[in-house]
Amino acid sequence: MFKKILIANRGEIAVRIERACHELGIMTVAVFSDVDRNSLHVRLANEAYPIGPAPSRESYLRIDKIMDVARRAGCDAIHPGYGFLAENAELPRACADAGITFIGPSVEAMEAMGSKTAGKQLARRADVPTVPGTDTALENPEEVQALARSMGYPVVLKAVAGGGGKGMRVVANDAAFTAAWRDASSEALNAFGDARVFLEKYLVAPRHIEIQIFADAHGRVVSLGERECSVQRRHQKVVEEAPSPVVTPDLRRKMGDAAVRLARAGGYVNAGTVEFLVDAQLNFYFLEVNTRLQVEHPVTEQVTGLDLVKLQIAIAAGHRLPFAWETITPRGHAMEVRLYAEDPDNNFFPCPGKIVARHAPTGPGIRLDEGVYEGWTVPMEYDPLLSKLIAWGNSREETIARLRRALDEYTITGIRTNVSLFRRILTEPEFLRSEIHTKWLDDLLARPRPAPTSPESGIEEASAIAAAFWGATQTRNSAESGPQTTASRWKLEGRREQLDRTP
Amino acid sequence: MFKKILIANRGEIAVRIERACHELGIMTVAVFSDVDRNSLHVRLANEAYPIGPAPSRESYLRIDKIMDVARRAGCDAIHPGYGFLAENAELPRACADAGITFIGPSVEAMEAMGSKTAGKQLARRADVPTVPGTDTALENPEEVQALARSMGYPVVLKAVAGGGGKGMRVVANDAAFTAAWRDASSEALNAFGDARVFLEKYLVAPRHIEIQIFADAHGRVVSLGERECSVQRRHQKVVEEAPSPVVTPDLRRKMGDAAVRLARAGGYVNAGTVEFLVDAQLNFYFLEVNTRLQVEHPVTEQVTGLDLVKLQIAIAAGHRLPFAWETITPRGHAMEVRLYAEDPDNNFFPCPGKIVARHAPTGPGIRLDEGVYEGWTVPMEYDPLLSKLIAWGNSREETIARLRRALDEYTITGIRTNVSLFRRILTEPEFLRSEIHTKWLDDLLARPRPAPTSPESGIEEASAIAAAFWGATQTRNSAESGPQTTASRWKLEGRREQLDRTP
Amino acid sequence: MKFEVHLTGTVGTKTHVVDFEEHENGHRVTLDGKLIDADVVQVAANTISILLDGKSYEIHVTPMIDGKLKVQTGPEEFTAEVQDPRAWRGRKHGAQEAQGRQQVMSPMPGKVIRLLVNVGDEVEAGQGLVVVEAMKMQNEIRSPKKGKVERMLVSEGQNVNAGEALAWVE
Amino acid sequence: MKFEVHLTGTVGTKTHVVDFEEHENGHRVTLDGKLIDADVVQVAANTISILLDGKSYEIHVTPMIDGKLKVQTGPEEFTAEVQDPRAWRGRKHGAQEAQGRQQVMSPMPGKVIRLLVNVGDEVEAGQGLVVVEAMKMQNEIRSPKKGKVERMLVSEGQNVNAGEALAWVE
Repeated sequence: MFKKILIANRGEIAVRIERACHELGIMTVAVFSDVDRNSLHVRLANEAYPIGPAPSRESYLRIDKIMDVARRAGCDAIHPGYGFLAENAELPRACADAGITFIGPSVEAMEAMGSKTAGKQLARRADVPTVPGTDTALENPEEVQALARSMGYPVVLKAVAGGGGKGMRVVANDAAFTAAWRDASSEALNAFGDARVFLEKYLVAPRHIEIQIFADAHGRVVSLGERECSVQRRHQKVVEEAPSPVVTPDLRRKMGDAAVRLARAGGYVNAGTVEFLVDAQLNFYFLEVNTRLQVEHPVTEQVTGLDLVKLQIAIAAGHRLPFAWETITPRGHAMEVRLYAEDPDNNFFPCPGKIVARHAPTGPGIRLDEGVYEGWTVPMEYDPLLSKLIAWGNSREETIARLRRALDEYTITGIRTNVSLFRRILTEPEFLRSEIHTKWLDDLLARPRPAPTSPESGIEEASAIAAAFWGATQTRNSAESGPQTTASRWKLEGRREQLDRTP
Repeated sequence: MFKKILIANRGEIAVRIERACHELGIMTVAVFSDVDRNSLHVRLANEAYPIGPAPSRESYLRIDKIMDVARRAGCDAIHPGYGFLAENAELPRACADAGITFIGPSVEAMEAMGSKTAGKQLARRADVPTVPGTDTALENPEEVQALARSMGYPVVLKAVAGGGGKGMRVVANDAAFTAAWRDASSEALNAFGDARVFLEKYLVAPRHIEIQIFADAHGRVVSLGERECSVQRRHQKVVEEAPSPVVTPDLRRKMGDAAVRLARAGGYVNAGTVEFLVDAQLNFYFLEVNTRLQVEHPVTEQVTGLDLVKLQIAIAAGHRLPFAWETITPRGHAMEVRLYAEDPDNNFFPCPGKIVARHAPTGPGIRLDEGVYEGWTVPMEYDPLLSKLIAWGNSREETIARLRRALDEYTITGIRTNVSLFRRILTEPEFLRSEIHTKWLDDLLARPRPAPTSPESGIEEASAIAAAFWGATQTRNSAESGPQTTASRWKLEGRREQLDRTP
Repeated sequence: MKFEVHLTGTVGTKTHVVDFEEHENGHRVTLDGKLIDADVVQVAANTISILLDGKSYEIHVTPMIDGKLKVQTGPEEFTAEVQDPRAWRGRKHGAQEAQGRQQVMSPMPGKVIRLLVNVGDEVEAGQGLVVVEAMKMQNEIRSPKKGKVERMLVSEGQNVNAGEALAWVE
Repeated sequence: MKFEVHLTGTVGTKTHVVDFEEHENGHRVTLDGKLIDADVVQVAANTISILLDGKSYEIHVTPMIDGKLKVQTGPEEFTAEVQDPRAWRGRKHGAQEAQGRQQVMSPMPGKVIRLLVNVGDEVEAGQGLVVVEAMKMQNEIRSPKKGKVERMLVSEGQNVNAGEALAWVE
């Protein structure tokens, strides 16, 4: 087993990986940019080294700096997490050169399956159903437009190197094609340094359902079941669950087998996710392969009881998948919501800043994967994901009830978060019936909100009192100098004892 | 189902019960003493009412005040939690008079099984093996001493009304009897207002293993398996786990059947725990029944997936236990440690006070049941239990590794805690092999600590730097007025940016 | 101490008068002229716990750039404007512009990098008073009203917390 | 700024000299005369994060009743006595009694209910200086040395935080 692992990432996933390592008795090495010195992944690591300024290109995307740290610190493996360099074949290549194990698939498998077009070709060969479209990137817009016409609108343009909806455009009709092509290409260029896009038939209101696979270096490949990820805002998953309410045992077997066939065809090793679109008739179409750990991996962990990160490490160390894992039966239901530092009332604009106060929910069925703490300042330079709140329950209903309960307990002040978005989603009748698709949330948010109702009696009064009380403490404090949080708290203590005795 | 439940308790268990209620859509009513106004169970409740001064006898033990709140607030049920009034038959009696449902057993069952002596008689009738001794309290010391002689030392004296080791004395030989009798009786009187004690044969080095049972009002009684609670400090459980490493499927069935027989014999309804002593030959002896939810119930929840508090509420509402529950198969392994505000270096003296800073562990396999938050002052008047840290894993080894990892992450400053005790227990070879018994921890703590070794290089240097750094900020701060925490943090931010650039 | 609170929610703006009145055995809270049973505690930064007739509310108060307060409790959210008690004489109701002595607060923790006015200066509503830098962004804190700078409570280079008073405009 | 730190652990007491030295591009940290690569940040109250030659340490510093510090990191725990830099001339090594100007800190958050001495008073080692009340308990904060009260930093009725300086004894 490895002695020391470098985690080439930051935020909650770096913390998640450090935890797995520490539980395995493996030393952890963190890397950090200038604005991440105080971040939790640095505090929890055994070692931590600076790798440059805040912008990712100058730090977290700098393979040279990361390999340099790995050598200096004497690491025998590197875990890339997700995002940043996780799907960049240059990192495993550099690892191979340095004689350091990359915790993930081989360079070849990553290239064979990572890009959307290559993945699609592989899927065809492996007899995995795919969405009609072009396998290869086409340089010439006119040519692509002709194809789109013959295929029939709506179609979708996607970046070859893409992910997370960047460089992706849905084209409703022929007139909109040229603009969409331009936008997709330039966005792809900015996001991935690769302007190439390809064409696909656009499925109306499909579900996004993905299969978690694991393959060891000894030829065994297993499916750990599906995740339902249809609740997306602008192609970004925001709520994920397992199992999917619509997947039947038969469909689960079919999708699992297809995913395993694909992995075998690509000579894939370690953790991977095969994403499918599923239409109303429960036909499934290959979408793409993510050759890495997924943000939403915890929902699979909660229902299978497996620790996917430890599993990744074991496989990278050459261990075999025990046959028992093939017979894993999911238990209960798990659901994850992604809490972001963004303002749902202001078009989900990112709201970094200092976390002034914070109270996190705990208790039965609640898991929190996060990289934040009270007093920490959320940097503006990175993805504003604060925490992943994951609930488990015996039924989907219990799981949702626990999520709601936990969201009610979760308080974070100083920055805005998207908690209210989940309060809403988790009470929407369509969501509760799981009548959802990849556009469902965007449609919901586009709909006019139901007419506002007066808050239940008491809330307004209490709010007025709180505002006045705040004013009172401020007035008192303004007489003094220095920061006041602590001071006012003390004063209030005094005041409280008196208020208690109010008739 | 109930509309509004009063929780006649405080601290982590009150919070735990509120969470279950909120997940069921039931309104919660908290009660609080003067020192608990800021406590988490008050903040999280839908309603909260003061019931008097800090001392329990004037607040949390005042049935009249609690019933008064229940009536005023229109509650249709009361949950007693554990401790305080949980095993006082006067509360269910008062509930019956007020037409409010008591979430727990009937008055009769509580009296028939609650007291150690009555429980023992019942056990004999139900053909459940018991430890040799007197069934009834004996008033006359000489008489008891004679019995002790005939039975042979060591023997143990226990308070009839007792629990948690109060009013309990082990008597090694005849000479020690009189003093032990005096101490046990007076301690029992102070603790429970009932001086009566009884006599039992004292088993050497037994394990404490208990069975969680559930019974509905329709005659069904099920066992949810055992909990291993042998790690105790002065008869107080500090580490609990499920399943027990020594319990075989056959023994599990036998103990479960015995517990169910006992519950049937007592006409028991709702959640209960039958405690057994198990000797080296795996013979088990009935110890006592706890007619309430146990502190350590979460370990059973983690392996069965059931929510025992919700189950209690459902049964109290007259629901049936579905037959499926009889076939519950535990999954993986769960372990709980009880974090107390006490000083392990100073004879575990309670250390209440203000929690200045706090960082709680989260992530895979970790559950925290607690009633504390940063900035809250732990009152000196009550049990100093801060949090129950519970880990789940696929194996006992993974569970212990996760507990260790979580304990390393758990930081709490401003007060002392017993975290270091668990760091030690979780690395003791005997514990890892589960070669433990109810005296194991006391013996361990009595043993001379292994010779101190110098800390690994770096730790001492870092500590010296931290101390000097603290001194530096203090010196700087002392020039200013007002509390300094925030101010110094800001200064350090400034300093940090510079330090980062240190060669 | 009497406060007028203009509370704006999804269903419009309402005005409440809250009075924290000292008396022999502590404080009494009066809301819109009625003495009420309210127990008010700040339990954490920006977090106020209120027991109102037994109902437990947890309310988060966050000052905003314009000196108003964002007041949140669970799903409900209001914007509150709190009128300083000393500005009690002769204000017009429902006026567009803040009335009386206004306290200008920092909406975020940060560092005061520039004072734009001095005590005694006449300022327009919306005129910048102080520049607070946070997360590499400079935020100009503006006057909520036309009036005179009565007090500057911070100096350049000073670090301030969210909600800390910066100046008074009379 | 130079500090002498007497660090007492399970294996006895060692003394280290730590120097935080300003220079053009920031601070340099010298430990026992050697310039070291140390990055020091306070990340939370009582919690200091140190990167020492890349190793990450999280250290909790808690002032104690006697003005000494409890220094904890993971399983390791030390008692530290920090010598004020201004007391640099002519101290004897390993002296039993604290030397030089001593800063007396409050070991817990609480309220100053009584001042027992005035500036200028001569005090004995162990003599009470201030009474701080916390959790209904009155704690007399004593002088770590024989000397003269040079400064009283708090007044009666004032609330203090853990680690807040109360007085200086020269």
